[in-house]
Amino acid sequence: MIRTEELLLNVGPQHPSTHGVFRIIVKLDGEVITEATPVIGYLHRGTEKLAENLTYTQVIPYTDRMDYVSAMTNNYVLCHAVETLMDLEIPERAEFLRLIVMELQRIASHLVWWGTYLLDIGAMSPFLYAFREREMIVNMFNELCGARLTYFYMRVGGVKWDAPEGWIDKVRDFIPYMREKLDEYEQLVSGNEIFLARVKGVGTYDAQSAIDFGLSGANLRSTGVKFDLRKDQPYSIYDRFDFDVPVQTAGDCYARYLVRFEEIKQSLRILEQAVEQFPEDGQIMAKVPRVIRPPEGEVYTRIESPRGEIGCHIVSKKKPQPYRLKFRRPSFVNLQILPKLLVGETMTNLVTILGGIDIVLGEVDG
Amino acid sequence: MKGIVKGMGVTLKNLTKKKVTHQYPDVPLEMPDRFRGVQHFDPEKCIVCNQCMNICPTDCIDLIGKKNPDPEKKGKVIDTYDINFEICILCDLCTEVCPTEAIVMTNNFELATYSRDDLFKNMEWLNDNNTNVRKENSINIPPKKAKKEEK
Amino acid sequence: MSDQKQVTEMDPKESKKNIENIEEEVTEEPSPNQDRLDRIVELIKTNIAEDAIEVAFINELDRDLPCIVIRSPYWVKTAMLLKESELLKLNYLRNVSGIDFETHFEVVYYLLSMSTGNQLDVCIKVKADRENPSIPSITSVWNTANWNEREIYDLLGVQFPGHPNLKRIMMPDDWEGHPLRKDYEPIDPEV
Amino acid sequence: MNLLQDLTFSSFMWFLSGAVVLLAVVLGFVTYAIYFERKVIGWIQLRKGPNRVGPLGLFQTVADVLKLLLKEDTIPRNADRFLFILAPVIAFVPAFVVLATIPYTSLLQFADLNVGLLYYFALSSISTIGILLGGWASNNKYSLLGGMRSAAQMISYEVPLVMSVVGVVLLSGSLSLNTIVEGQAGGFWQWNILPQFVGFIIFIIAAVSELNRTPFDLPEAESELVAGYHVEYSGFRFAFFMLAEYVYVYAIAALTTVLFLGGWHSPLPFLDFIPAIVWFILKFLSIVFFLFWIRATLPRIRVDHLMSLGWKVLLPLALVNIFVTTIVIELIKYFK
Repeated sequence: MIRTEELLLNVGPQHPSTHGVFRIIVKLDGEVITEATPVIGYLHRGTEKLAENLTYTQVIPYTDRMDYVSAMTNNYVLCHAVETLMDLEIPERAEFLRLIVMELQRIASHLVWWGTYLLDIGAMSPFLYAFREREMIVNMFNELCGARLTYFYMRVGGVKWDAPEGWIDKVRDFIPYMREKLDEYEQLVSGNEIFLARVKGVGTYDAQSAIDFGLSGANLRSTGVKFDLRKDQPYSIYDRFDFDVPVQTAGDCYARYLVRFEEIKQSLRILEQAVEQFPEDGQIMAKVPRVIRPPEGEVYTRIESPRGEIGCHIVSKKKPQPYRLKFRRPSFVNLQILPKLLVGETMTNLVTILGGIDIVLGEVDG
Repeated sequence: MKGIVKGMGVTLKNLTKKKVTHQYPDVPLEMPDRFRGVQHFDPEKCIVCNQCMNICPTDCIDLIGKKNPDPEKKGKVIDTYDINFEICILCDLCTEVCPTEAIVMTNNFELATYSRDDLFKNMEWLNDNNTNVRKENSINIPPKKAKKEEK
Repeated sequence: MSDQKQVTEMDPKESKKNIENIEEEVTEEPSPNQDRLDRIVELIKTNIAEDAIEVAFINELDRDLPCIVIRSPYWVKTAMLLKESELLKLNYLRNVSGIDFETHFEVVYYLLSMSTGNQLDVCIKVKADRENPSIPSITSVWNTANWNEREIYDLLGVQFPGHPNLKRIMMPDDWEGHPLRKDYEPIDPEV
Repeated sequence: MNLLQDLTFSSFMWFLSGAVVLLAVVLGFVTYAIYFERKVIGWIQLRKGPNRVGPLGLFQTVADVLKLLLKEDTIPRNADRFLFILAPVIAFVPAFVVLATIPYTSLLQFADLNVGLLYYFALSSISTIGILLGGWASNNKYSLLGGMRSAAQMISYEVPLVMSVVGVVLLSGSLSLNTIVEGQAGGFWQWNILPQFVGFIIFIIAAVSELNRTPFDLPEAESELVAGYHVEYSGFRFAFFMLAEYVYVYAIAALTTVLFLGGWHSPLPFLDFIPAIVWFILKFLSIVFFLFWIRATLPRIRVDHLMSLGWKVLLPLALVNIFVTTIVIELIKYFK
């Protein structure tokens, strides 16, 4: 008599494919998952609590550490929220610098995603190739603001540093280089039959459930919902640039892959225009009082981070410190759909689906 | 099969390409001027205004001032100045607020030690850390002036 | 140039979609969203109850965002209405925040419509008293609320009756207290 | 062959020293195969590869092995001790034993069995039992999954592997590896790879799968099962598994050379002045390089795809290949 039992497997918190300290308890029937329970909080640093005792400027370096793969957009969302509260007008040159670093950051972040995703799927080399290109962006950031990961570049009212001499030219040169490399990536991976078999039709959900679960970014756009905050609720100076919002309709891992891949190309397009229109001269900081005391009130700003809609909700009591600071962290929200997707899939697909959602644990746990 | 063959071609091409890695500890890494490394502290310049201590988001700076030993001069001089690099995040805010550039960033970044105790750096250590000091230092430079320097 | 820019910054979607005529001086004129707010208030009042709404106002600091404070007993029904009504179709819950105001708790929901095209936000607030705070869960309406409510329960201690799995999410299960409360004192200050 | 017939003490010593020499050669190969693999993959990934220990990092593997030998030997408390210890041995021994039948040149061969090919396949599948045992005995869920995958993979791929070489056997009319090579003399157009191209492709795919290497490294898939069947192994027991894997790389590369690439024969007759062993090594190394190359390029295949590929594509193809080969051979015979 054969006795079969369900296997309770504890994937993580230390596991090569959970992209950090994420734990998911799966019940396995053979290799098929019958139940999945995510457990998070291993990286919870209490940013929101810490922020209540810090001034707005002091909070910005903490946001670097939330989504550490895309620190620039985190910087921006906080600054943008405070600026909205204070009704500040940002100098043109600062806006351009912000936009350029944010788009570079989007490319860098998607490159990290691309590399690690293929590493999850089992291909080693793409990771190294992606990091070669990311390294160039990181070096540019290093030159601009003196750090390679936690940039702390933006301030309320502008940016800390002006672009050093020749920096804009470096960005300009990077665009055709990156385009060429994207072609290489496409040849290396996008047509690979093994890869396609791994991602097509895996982790499918429809637009209805994507909206219901509050997904954003590529996770939402892969289901055919054409919603990109840069276009639909523009912030910064995105309305001046011409770019498309890539959309796929299949809603599977491959669709998400294609959306992100296309987003890199669109970011390059934006960069191309931004570099051309970059103002010759100008201030990089608005006139901001030394102690930032936004008026009493409440604001919620949201921008399109590489992972989706990152939001910042500030409750201000006219003090230098925020009364309550809450971040809408896209990875945290996007991850909620995971248990639903995993049921009935194999262990192998767990890795593919989790990688496809593109989470950063620093952001999930806040 | 076609996709696989294409991919194989890409990797084969890369086999002979120039390598991009650094021989790191053998060949030191050159950081750009703005790089935020371990601070250099100059006790001579410090006026004990406590701004760096107050702005520090992680409270990693501890300083104590004393009365100026020279009775003719007013104000305070620095007595002890410690930075705890266990929690310092090298965010640059202390150098940004410093009115006299007594604390400045350097390009030195190697902080790894075998003991956490070694990460407490006192005034002497910070004063001796005077190589690769950053040239362009404070946001207090008025933007217009900064622009001129750039050009 | 600068004038025009200010307008785009103030209310980009307005200028783009041309729903309303652009008001340059928002502070003096009634807000462009006032009439939208009135419509929502009207809808809730007719369909739910006359006293479902505590107060409704325009948050001028936040790009004239319509804000409605709902009394918590009516919240689930109102949520269903907001999501289902043909007029609004607020099917996307973008953010849930919990705030400790020391006198009371407030949970703020930012809603958005993905299907009606005029993607305008609405902000809904629900209050809970300081002793024994409790707000009905809306996980059954928007799945997004699931983890967000857990997070608020974990960090602020607001109960969400009706939630399928109201457990701590960030802190360990045996953690004492709710860290984001203003009067929170850690048991061991070193941790 | 005389050695086998009368086993005296001196012939036994010869025999033993031969085995020791082979072991030394194999260990030397494994040492530098690992080095070579890391270098090749490093180069492909725009890195330099190992370059610290010794000149050009040549002693890197030696240092690694030393480290493994010095490491604490841990056995999980709830593991099945006996099987846990036995598993690496079972995995390694067949890997070494199969090498006996490989003909390097017409003279250099340890045992010319007339069922050499059969011997190879029969023994090599025993290694999978070692992997399965190791996965089960560790009492770890990841390694259990790895072991299960390994067993499933072995069953699905052993069949097409054997079927794919039947065509070669039909062509040369023998199971002896030596005879198979002899049949491919006289230039590259005589090599089995041309008439048996389909067989060759199936053989390569199935062989990589048998090796448990990327893209078929499911039993140890590090991004899913952490390290699969050898999660709990450390120190020299882990080294044994590694050793077994690389010895199989050696064996499969040698076997491919023998079966499809004409063994020690030169590709063009006028190149015959180059010693036979050089040709063998060249062909052998290009196969080894190919294995490393695909490891650096391809993503991992999925378990269910692996099964369907094995049963639904490779096996029918192999059968068709046998069928067509037989018909062609018979037709040629008929018209001669």
